[in-house]
Amino acid sequence: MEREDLLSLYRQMLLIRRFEEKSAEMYALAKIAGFLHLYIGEEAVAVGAIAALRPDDYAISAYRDHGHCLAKGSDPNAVMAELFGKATGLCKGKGGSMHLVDAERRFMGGYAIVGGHLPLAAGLAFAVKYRKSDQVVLCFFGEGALPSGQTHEAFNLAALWKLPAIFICENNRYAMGTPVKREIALYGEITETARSYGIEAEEVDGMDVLAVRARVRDIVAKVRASPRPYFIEARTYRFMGHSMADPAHGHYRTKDEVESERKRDPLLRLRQTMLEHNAATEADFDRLDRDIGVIVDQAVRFADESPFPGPDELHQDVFVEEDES
Amino acid sequence: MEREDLLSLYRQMLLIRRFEEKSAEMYALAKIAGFLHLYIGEEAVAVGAIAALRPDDYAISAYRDHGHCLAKGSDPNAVMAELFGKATGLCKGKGGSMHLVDAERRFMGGYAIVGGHLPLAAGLAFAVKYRKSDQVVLCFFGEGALPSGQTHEAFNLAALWKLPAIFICENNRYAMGTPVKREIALYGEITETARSYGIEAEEVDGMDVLAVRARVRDIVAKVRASPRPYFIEARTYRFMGHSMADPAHGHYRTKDEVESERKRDPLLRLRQTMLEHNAATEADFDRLDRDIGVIVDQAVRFADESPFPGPDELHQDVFVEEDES
Amino acid sequence: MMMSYREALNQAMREEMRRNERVFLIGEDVGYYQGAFKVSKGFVEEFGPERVLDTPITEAGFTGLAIGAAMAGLHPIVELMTFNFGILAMDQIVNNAAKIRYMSGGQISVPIVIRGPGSAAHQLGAQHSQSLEAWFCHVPGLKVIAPATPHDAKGLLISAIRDPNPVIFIEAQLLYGIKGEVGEGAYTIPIGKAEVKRQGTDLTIVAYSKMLQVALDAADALAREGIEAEVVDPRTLKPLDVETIAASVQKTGHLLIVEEGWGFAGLGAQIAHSVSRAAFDYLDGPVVRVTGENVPMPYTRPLEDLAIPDSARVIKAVNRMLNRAS
Amino acid sequence: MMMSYREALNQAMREEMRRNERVFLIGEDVGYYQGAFKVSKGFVEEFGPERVLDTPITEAGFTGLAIGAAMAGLHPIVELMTFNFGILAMDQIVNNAAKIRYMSGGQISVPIVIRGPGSAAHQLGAQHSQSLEAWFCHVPGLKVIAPATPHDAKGLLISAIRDPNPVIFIEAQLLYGIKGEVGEGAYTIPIGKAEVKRQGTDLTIVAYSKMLQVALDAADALAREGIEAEVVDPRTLKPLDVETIAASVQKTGHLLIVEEGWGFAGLGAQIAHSVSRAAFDYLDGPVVRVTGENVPMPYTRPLEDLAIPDSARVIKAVNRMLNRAS
Ligand SMILES: Cc1ncc(C[n+]2csc(CCOP(=O)(O)OP(=O)(O)O)c2C)c(N)n1
Ligand SMILES: Cc1ncc(C[n+]2csc(CCOP(=O)(O)OP(=O)(O)O)c2C)c(N)n1
Ligand SMILES: [Mg+2]
Ligand SMILES: [Mg+2]
Repeated sequence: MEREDLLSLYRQMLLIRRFEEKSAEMYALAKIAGFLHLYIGEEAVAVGAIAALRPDDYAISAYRDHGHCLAKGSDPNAVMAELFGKATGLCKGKGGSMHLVDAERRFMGGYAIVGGHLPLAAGLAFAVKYRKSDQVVLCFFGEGALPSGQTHEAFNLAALWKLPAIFICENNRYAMGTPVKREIALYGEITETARSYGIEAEEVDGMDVLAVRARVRDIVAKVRASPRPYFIEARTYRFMGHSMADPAHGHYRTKDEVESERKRDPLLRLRQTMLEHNAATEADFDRLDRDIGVIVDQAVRFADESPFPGPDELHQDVFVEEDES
Repeated sequence: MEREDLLSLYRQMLLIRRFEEKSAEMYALAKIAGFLHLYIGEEAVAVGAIAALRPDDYAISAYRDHGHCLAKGSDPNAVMAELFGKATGLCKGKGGSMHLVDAERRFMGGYAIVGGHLPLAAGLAFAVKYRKSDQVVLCFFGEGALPSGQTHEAFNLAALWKLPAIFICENNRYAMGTPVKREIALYGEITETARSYGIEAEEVDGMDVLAVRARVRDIVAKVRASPRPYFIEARTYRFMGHSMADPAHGHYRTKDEVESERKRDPLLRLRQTMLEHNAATEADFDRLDRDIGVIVDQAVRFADESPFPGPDELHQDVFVEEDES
Repeated sequence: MMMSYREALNQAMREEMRRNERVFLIGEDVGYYQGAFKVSKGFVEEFGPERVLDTPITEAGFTGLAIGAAMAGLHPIVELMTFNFGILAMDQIVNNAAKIRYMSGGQISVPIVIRGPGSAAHQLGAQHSQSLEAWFCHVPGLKVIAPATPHDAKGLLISAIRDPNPVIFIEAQLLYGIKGEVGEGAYTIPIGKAEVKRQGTDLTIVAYSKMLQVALDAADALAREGIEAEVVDPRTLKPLDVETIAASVQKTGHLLIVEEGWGFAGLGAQIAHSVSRAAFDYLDGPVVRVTGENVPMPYTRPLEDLAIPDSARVIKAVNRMLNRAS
Repeated sequence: MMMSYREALNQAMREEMRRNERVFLIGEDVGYYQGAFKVSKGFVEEFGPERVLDTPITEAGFTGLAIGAAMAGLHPIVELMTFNFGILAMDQIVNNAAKIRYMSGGQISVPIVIRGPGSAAHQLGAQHSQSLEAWFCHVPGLKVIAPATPHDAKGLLISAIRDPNPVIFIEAQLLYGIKGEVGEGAYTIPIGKAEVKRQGTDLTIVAYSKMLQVALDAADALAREGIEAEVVDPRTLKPLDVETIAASVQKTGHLLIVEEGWGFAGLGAQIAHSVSRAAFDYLDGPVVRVTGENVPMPYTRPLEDLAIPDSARVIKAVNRMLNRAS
């Protein structure tokens, strides 16, 4: 059990890691275009947090959303096809990397206006409470969104109305090329931001998937029992550049910093824990590597062989046609 | 000295009080139109705070701005003429009650988008620092602006860049018909908002002009010495309705509440202090009443006798003409 | 029965909130204060604070919250105290409400109505007096409605609330008090249908919201001079009913558009273009527009009056254009 | 000398910051990161962090801050990483920058330039691909510029920085890399003057920003079919140089407008209206517009290509309109 449980966490992180490594390759081959923001290094946050959810709970995130979408259970084929802009993509190729949506799995989307999706998260939580349901909403966002006015307006509303929204700040210490200490006045204590709204808040090691899941499980239980917002600062780090347009370490951070952070790799960490506790063998990991490799290759094949949407799709989905309503 | 000093504070508060009582009359006579927001009950905040300034320091406020403008030294004739919409008004009649501006006296304006002028205040302070000057900026706003995103963005920038902006929150406990506890999640400790940006903050009794001046003097000295933002919550109360369109006590607050708050009238309070300390006699106050009465009547006469701007004014002041630049 | 525009809106929302409990009202002072302009009078009493929500002054926040609620299947009615403050919610409206359905490939829709007064009232000054319908009409994914009469207001608001898409519903402070015959019960008026408000043969005047009355007054005066103007109210600004307007122009040969907003890049320019394309060979002269002046709104009454179209300016424009054409 | 549009902008700002120390640059990653699109390369090194300010992600906040600084006499250049994010600063731009001079009766002016890339690049998706010039052009008190060539970009940016009024300066990600002949030193190009970019006799094509090249390519192809198009680039969108466009139309009798933005209520509608008014009797047919499709921008390339005007569509439109007219 314990073993299966840990393996499945590792498996999800590995899927995200390999999926994104492959999507980077596909970007280089121009199979994928636009902005592609990789989550590599931050997998423990999405996987740990979403592992604490029920399938009917909501998740929503910013544009760095592949990890959250896959962790919520979306089909890698459909996700890769979306990145390829194909008709078989999650969003028929209309959304792209920054706007993955899987409504059926309650992944309510990736959004590309920094701070803009926090009010949406409050609204999903409002709907839950309005219906007297007991779902929770996980809202992921980067620390760069903390200074944004929309973020604060969302916090105040969620706190004022006790909405079951759990705000997870993925603090990877950079907003593009700007280090956190030049983004946020009180950058050392960002949980104070939430507390100034009376929102309970805590930090968690975002490189430790078990710690993330444990804390989020706890918090989800509390929030289900008595609806209210919660704030978590997940301390993490992005191993790659801001997007494919940005080198892995621009002059805004040193190669050494990136190298030393890579030692905190969430996959390595869980792997070591498991080996130490004999929860898995090297053979297990080798098998996982092969399985995931197959899944990712298949996703690429699926995406590649899928057709592009036809021209008639251009004007579809702008409005719900009356007869649908 | 002490005596003259106190008398001048009282005189300024009385001027604002009588000026606004008169403007309410003029509104009833349709000499003034649009939205008219009276500051009656809150005079100690503007008068006390601005008394701590140098003439070259900046002040900026929201739409409830008559008090700040007069306290900064604007000519009552020009202010009343502005309310009348006359060519002799501070802004040639183009601004009106909510947009008084007196650039010469460094009153940079009243603004009618809640929260919208806080970034402007940060900008004025930025210019001061950019020029390595030692002025300070006083920014007045209602507690209703605290939840607004623009307010938070301004706080973060002011804190991050250590701008000499003193933010004075006039907490009169209502935003139109909404009591503060339904506006602000942590309504009991709003100074926490500023502290979450590392901004020093304190409360002051906004009905006590001496306390306000003392605290602001102190803070202005600190800020001049080493530029940084500061936050003051001035606890005050508006005796009249939100605007002339709103009754003195709508169903959102009780007649009793208003009556008991009126006992904290800042004018009464200073008057008592002065009498107790023999800093003034009833005769002094009678004389002041007469003097101010004359000034206000004269302002009305001036406004009434002034011409409206001519039709050619409609397209003036949209742009600076090249030759002016 | 006779009732005010305000009462008509109140009835429309009341009918729909009774009919469908997923519908709720959210905005500043819409509850205990009954709405800044008393449009939601009696709502918090009837529907309770769970469905009638007073918000802090956070237009982006509560509009975004309502959009999120709509994504989860509720039907919010957002009241903007005035559309001037809607500028603060523009990102939510344009980047989320209008685009989520498309970006998600049709997975998520956003059934929401965002309503409140647009345009100028009396002497509210530059920051509180503007008409931004052209902005909203420019954005794909939004429907835009601006009714001029109590009857249209009720029927169109009910249609808007039942519409599964985001609808911008623009009222006017100076219309709330006007009275008119209003139908009984929960009737609907189709979105996207203009109405000929006055028959005429000599020219076509297009006007909506407050400007409809200005146009009708001008038409009456012109009639006394023997000029019969046909007055068409699009009622829905987007999708625009070009057909009805073009049909009128084919009859009259002349088109005048009256709009309160700033002239440059105002909606009238699009109406002029759409109709010119549809009825070019029938136009005996260029389309003429009477618009708000291209200045921030001055506070003082004499200048404000000059900045906003009135029937005198419409009459002058009509005389000029008919002479030019004859 | 030959240089890129990016370098031309860099030179213009550099010249002005050297010339006038009240000028400063503020925006996201404009300093140490050299600008998201490297337009401010070398600035923080030359002018220091006091004059080249990296901001947090707070468009309303830092744009408002810059406006406040301008009110106190500085000359800010605000770089919006893209104009998509300018939507968040709309309240500051419209209600403060554009109105303060008027509201104060001329006491306070706001010398500020707000610049950055507008329009779509390649496959950036719906929230990052839009052209909002029509919104800005609608607002009194703002000047709006959208240069298409490196030479125009440099001369107009210098003029914008020296202009004592708020200027919206719209660039394009896909233009940054294009190269062209650019004048030496700090030359200016007058705001409000269009330029005929290609002489022709058979029809007039108006196009700006990225669409200029699309129009020129179409014109070359049409020339091979014996159709000589005159291509006019307004360069400044507001104030619009109607005179130059109308003069061309008086010669050609036909007007086609190419714009990348959404068609409905797009700027082209106003250009069409202004020119129709000025040259109605010279127009042999209705003004035709080739515009962006009225949909949120799809991510996938085949659909994105359909959503944005290209020279093929322009050529098709020209052939249609000329046949129709003959
Ligand atoms: C409102 C807004 N301004 C600017 C941008 C451009 N931008 C995209 S990502 C980004 C940095 C965001 O950093 P953070 O929130 O920490 O997320 P991370 O990329 O680190 O995951 C910026 C400035 C944007 N998308 N939205
Ligand atoms: C952004 C915005 N939203 C709504 C309004 C309408 N409005 C005008 S004053 C006001 C209440 C403001 O209360 P507060 O900030 O406490 O100032 P007070 O009137 O109490 O002095 C509201 C909601 C506005 N002017 N601006
Ligand atoms: Mg980050
Ligand atoms: Mg208040």
